[in-house]
Amino acid sequence: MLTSTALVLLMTIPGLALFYGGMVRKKNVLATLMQSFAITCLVTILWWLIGYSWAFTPGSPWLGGNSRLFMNGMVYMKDAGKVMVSHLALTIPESVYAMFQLTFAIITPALICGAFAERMKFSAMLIFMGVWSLVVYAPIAHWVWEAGGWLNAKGVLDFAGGTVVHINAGIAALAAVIVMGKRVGYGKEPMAPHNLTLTVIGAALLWVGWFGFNAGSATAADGRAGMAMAVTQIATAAAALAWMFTEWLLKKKPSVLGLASGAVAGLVAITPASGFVGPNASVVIGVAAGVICYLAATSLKHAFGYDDSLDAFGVHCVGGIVGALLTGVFASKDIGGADGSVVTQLWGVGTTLIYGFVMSYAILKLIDLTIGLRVPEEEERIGLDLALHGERVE
Amino acid sequence: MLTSTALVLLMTIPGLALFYGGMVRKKNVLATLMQSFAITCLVTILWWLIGYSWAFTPGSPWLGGNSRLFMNGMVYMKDAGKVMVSHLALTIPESVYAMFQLTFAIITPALICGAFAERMKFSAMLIFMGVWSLVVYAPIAHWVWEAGGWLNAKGVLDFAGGTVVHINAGIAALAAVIVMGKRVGYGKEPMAPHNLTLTVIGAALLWVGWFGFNAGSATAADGRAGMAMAVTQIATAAAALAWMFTEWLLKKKPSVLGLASGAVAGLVAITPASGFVGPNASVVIGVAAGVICYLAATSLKHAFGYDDSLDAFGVHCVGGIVGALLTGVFASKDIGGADGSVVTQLWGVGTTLIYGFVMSYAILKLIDLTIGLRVPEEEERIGLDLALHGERVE
Amino acid sequence: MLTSTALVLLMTIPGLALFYGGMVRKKNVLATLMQSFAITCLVTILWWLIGYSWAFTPGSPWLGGNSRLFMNGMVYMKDAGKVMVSHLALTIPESVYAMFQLTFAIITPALICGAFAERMKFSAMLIFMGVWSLVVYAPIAHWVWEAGGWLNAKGVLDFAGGTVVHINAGIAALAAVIVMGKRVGYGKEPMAPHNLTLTVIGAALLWVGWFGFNAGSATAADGRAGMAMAVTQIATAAAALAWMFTEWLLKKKPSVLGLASGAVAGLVAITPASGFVGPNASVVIGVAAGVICYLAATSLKHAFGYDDSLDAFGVHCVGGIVGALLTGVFASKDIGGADGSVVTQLWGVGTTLIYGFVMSYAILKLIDLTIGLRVPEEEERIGLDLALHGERVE
Amino acid sequence: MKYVTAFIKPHKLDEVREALHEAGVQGISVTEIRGFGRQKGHTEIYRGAEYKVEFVAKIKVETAVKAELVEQVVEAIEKAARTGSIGDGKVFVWDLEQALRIRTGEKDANAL
Amino acid sequence: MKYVTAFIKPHKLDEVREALHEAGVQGISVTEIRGFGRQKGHTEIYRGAEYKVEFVAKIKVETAVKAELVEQVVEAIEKAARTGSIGDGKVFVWDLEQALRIRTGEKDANAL
Amino acid sequence: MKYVTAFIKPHKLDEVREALHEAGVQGISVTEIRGFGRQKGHTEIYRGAEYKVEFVAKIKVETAVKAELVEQVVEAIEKAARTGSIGDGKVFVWDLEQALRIRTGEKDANAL
Ligand SMILES: Nc1ncnc2c1ncn2[C@@H]1O[C@H](COP(=O)(O)OP(=O)(O)O)[C@@H](O)[C@H]1O
Ligand SMILES: Nc1ncnc2c1ncn2[C@@H]1O[C@H](COP(=O)(O)OP(=O)(O)O)[C@@H](O)[C@H]1O
Ligand SMILES: Nc1ncnc2c1ncn2[C@@H]1O[C@H](COP(=O)(O)OP(=O)(O)O)[C@@H](O)[C@H]1O
Repeated sequence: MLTSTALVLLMTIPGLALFYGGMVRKKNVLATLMQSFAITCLVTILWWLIGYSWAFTPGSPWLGGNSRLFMNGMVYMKDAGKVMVSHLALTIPESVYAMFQLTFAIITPALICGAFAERMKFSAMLIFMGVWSLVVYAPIAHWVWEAGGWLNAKGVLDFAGGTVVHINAGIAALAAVIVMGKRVGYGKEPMAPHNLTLTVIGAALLWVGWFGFNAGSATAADGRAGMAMAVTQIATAAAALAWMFTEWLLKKKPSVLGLASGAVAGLVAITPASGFVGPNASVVIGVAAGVICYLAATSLKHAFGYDDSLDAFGVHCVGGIVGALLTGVFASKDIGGADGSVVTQLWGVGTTLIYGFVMSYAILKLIDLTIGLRVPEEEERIGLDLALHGERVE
Repeated sequence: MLTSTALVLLMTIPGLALFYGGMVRKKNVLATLMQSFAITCLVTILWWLIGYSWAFTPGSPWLGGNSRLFMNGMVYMKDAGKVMVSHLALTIPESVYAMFQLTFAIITPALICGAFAERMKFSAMLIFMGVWSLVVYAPIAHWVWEAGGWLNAKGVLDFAGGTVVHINAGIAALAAVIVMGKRVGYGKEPMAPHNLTLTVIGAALLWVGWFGFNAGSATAADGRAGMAMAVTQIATAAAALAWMFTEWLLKKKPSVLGLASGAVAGLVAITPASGFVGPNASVVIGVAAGVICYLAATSLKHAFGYDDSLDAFGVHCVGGIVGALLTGVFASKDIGGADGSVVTQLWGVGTTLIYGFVMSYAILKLIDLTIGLRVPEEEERIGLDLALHGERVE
Repeated sequence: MLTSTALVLLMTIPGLALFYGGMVRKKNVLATLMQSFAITCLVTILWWLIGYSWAFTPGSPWLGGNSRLFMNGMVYMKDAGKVMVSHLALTIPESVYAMFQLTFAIITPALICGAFAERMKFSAMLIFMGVWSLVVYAPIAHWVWEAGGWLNAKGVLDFAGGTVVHINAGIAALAAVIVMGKRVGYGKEPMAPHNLTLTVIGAALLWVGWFGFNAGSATAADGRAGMAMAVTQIATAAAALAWMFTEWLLKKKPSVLGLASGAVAGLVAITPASGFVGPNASVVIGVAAGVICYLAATSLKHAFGYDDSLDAFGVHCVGGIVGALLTGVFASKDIGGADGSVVTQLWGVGTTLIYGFVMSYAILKLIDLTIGLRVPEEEERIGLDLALHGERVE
Repeated sequence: MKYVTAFIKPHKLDEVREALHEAGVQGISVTEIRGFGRQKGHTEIYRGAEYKVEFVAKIKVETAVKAELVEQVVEAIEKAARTGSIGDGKVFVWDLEQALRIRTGEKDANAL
Repeated sequence: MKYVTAFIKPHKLDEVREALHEAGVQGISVTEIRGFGRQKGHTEIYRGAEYKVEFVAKIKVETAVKAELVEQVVEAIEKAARTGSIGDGKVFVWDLEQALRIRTGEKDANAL
Repeated sequence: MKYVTAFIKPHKLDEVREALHEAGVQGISVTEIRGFGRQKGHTEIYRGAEYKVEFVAKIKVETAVKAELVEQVVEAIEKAARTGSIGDGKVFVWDLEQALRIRTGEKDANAL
């Protein structure tokens, strides 16, 4: 579990930071890296203060309790040989469980950044992420993963975060895109990724780290973790190839951005299913995710004309939904101890979409009306690196 | 083992991808990264379909059986508490064993890419790698590593893949170089590495990941794995310094490319020996690998005038032979349970060289005569990034 | 422990290499990467020869014995089922323990490079690091961490190397800065970091790897390791935010370099404390480290006018002292089995500062008087990449 | 023939290019340069060290045109590149002696 | 003295350099530029968004030469740079008033 | 008006810029170029393959000045850029026909 935690941290910094950082224009690369890094720090502190307690201690079906504020009472006692454990993971120290869950709480808001890249104020971003982490992420994590949460009670299956992490981040991304509007020059000026080398490194680290994500969610190094790893690997490969071949067919060239995006789409879609399905189902999930997310990030986006800069919605929300529903189709009692049901899964998906969208929209609007969400046009032109942080790459 | 698998995946993407990507010219960097990434995906799918079964299930001495096509029967059963294990690794779930072995099956073809970098068609590469993976890699892995394989029966020692991975990839690289010919402008235009920063990152990740490679091959976290790790570290350091000092002596300057290449040479050479030798032997293996691979990648290549773009043959085949033979010299019964014999090792080396070369040559020729292996000269000039993938770095 | 070792290796290459490499000017980036990489190799060989024995075997209170020269007697015996263990870590094979400790012996000298970046001869650096590793690092490690070491006997607490690693490296950095003088053009020409993307990747890998550093130092995956991980995460986040907000306040802009530097300062400061304190104390340590190191790297440096190129002294020595002393304040018997005492900690800090400074200064002076420490001014202008290594980035 | 060179703000390149095209110019060459002038650069801060970056990024546009087109061309650039704020840049005009199209060997006015 | 500037295809630089050397030119200065002309750029696609990259990478070669050399020089460039396909580029010639070698203070023809 | 172009060693840019400023020049444009001349490049070695890098990195400085300033300006550059060693570079001067400040529409001498 220590390892899994390190691997999942690797996903956000440097993994996601690079994946996103390579896709923006050169004048915004540091600002983009900074978002992932700052969120890592901010959410860590909030988790220690409040977040962990609200998400993972028993309370009401809607929210956890306050017993672990300040990570109170989690202290390890050497001489007494006493180690606190969480009721949700009896075989590991609670401090480890809290850290493992923290890495999920970190990456979720970090994913949202892809939507509003290249135009948001850093201060507004910090405030949004802080609030969102407590009033959106913590409750939804509680509903789905805490034994007393109401969606958990309903039987919603989400092994490693398809709903809690990806749909949740993806729908917040859509809200952000709607509230904030397009980048200056969108559709007119070229906004090509400045360095896909970084993006490929990032995607690779996401893949490697995801083993910690999915295998670690078994909270033990057993056969289920092994199977979670195998299906993760296979679904990811299938999705990457599916995206690549779709693009090859439609656009005449297979692109490295497509291959990498497909891999991420596959990782997203297999996440909720990973502890519940076998290899053959994982291929189906992967192919579906690759093709559908390709369409979402290209045709769907163009059809509606929104500017989801790095396709946080198109990949994470759409991929998450594909995964969550197919988990309902393929989950097998043999593997995960529970059969899946698409209807039950729809409950999870639907609630998250509605609660996540409404709350995210509200928080963003509020910030926009007070301190403002966007940098002035002139600063957007200069680039956020210089305008916000006084720094520059080369 | 989960960790080892993640580490070995890290070796190919992003490790090897960056190691190679930094050495090509800027116009080919994305295409080079794409090769490693696409091979990762392709081989994963083939492994699930056929590869694992052909390599690691009992069958004839020449090839495994068909019992694990589609990873059939490997499913984990939660309630029954049943976990399938492989007869080759009794202490871990078979799904984990299959994934660990998959990472080796991925990196082997990816290594070959160094030979034909900057000039091969992407479609031809996919076909070659797919076929090669099934008709060259799977059988050789079966011969050496499966209990009933004929080289295994002969007593050939190959702890973590000196023969199966490195000699095998290296000799295929030579075949590719011969079939495909030199890059346009080779020997006339400068073809200096465009960004050795990437290469150094890649080499470092290869080193870190190799712990998973070598220590993981003990398939348990015991004293043998510990010793495998120690000799890996020492041999790598020795080889890196040996290459660097040789270059310093002969060319007046120690280069970072030399240091990194030496480290990779050391990793290659210690691979077959890692579970069989102690620290002192590892220094000898390291120094030998550093000096000999330096000569192979410089003098030997110039003498014969072939264009092994990134020295896949010079480092992996030559380094692998050095390691395999010295394993014969130094393997000690105390450490690995078996004494080494240079003659037996020669059997392994020789068969792999012959089978590997002939088959690789044949597959490549066939592809060349049908769809063609090389991009047109004009596309080679423009660079593969734009010509094949429609993308560009900066 | 195998994993921890891989993680700590990741810290130096590529972690630290990139963290430093991104901060120098473009003409020196390869030379900077090369320093970390070459030190990794050199120290590995010396550790096998002498270092491990001098540091971690019983001997006098001042230095270890010679029983493990050439890692003699550490060999694993498969059939006998015998595994050597160190008296300092009874549950893991000694080969693993030696490798884990090696990774600390590697990163410590590598940290010093930040001080004299962009101006030192490569040959002089190799000699300095080799000697320093044996006559400064090995003894101090012995004093603090070997059961019979005199500072250990005094009760000095240093969980994962605040004193042995960071203060030690930081004070040697100061000695180097004083002996070598400023870079040509310092204070007149711009010397802005050429690529903070690399620095951010490096800082992130340092963070991820540090889990191996701090959690691994528990030499077991138990509750103490879990708590060490939790406080590492929290202190790092707190320090990063503290540095960022201090800079935001004083310089009007939060910078990504500041955020990353703060994270490193936090990692440094929590290192000695990590197995001894709880979450709340870790926040205090983090905030203190963030603010104080910011002042050290900005005001202190400007006040004295020395040229510590990448703030090896300002971050590692100052951060290490903050951490060591606060360990004295916050260490609790409950968690680490020992109460802290600032006076005892001062013994550790003081001795290291004095011994480290005097010895480092002496070694450097000696080298300067014989072969010279600095490259000629013309080579410094051209850049070390070309002048020393005959290579170039792009 | 005349040779016209303009130093302009980078984000104005597209508009200038179009304006030139409309004015009948068939080919232009563009270079990224650093401009020092009345418009001042910016400050960067790295760990407390402040670097004044004195220059401003500008684009140099150069084109050879027939003598009779030169008025229109200069005017086209002027209009397209003007924002009215400091740093809009300059246009310079020279006399050009010879021109040659490498592909065909055509000379002077025919070569443009 | 004359000043000759040529815009050529990047992979022709080596040949042009040698041709100039043979024609007696001692020094040249080379810049990477973006050319817009009859030869069109290419298209890049990122997640379905197509970017028309309008320019073609070209090399600008400039050299000051003695007046009597100018014919040969232009011809040398023409021969070395020609591939016959679109985008081969242009050569332009100006009159040059003064030249100075900074190292020695030599003037005009002696400075080249 | 005159147009002055200088090719200099990169680390001399700051000094040249200051000297020009003192000589009354208000604006300059600077490009990074590759110079081929008497000063030779360097050799790089990658795995035994030696690459002769023929060029030396240089800086091109260009500025339009009033005719009466030209002597001073050339002299200022000469002094500031001279190190006395090979590769110090050249200064070239042309006659300039027109100048225009885009922001204001000012012409010729007023535009500089
Ligand atoms: N005399 C000159 N010679 C060459 N280029 C110049 C000259 N003056 C200005 N420039 C270029 O024009 C740009 C804009 O000039 P500046 O003085 O900042 O503003 P403005 O054009 O509004 O007067 C400068 O950055 C520089 O690149
Ligand atoms: N009038 C011009 N002024 C300056 N540069 C030009 C001009 N026309 C063409 N060029 C340069 O020459 C290059 C080649 O021109 P192009 O029209 O594409 O083909 P061709 O030279 O075969 O006619 C262009 O990319 C541009 O850099
Ligand atoms: N005839 C020329 N035309 C244009 N640029 C030149 C010419 N001769 C030299 N240069 C530029 O000046 C630089 C220095 O010239 P070089 O011959 O090396 O030394 P020096 O200036 O000391 O004679 C060259 O690198 C090149 O950029």
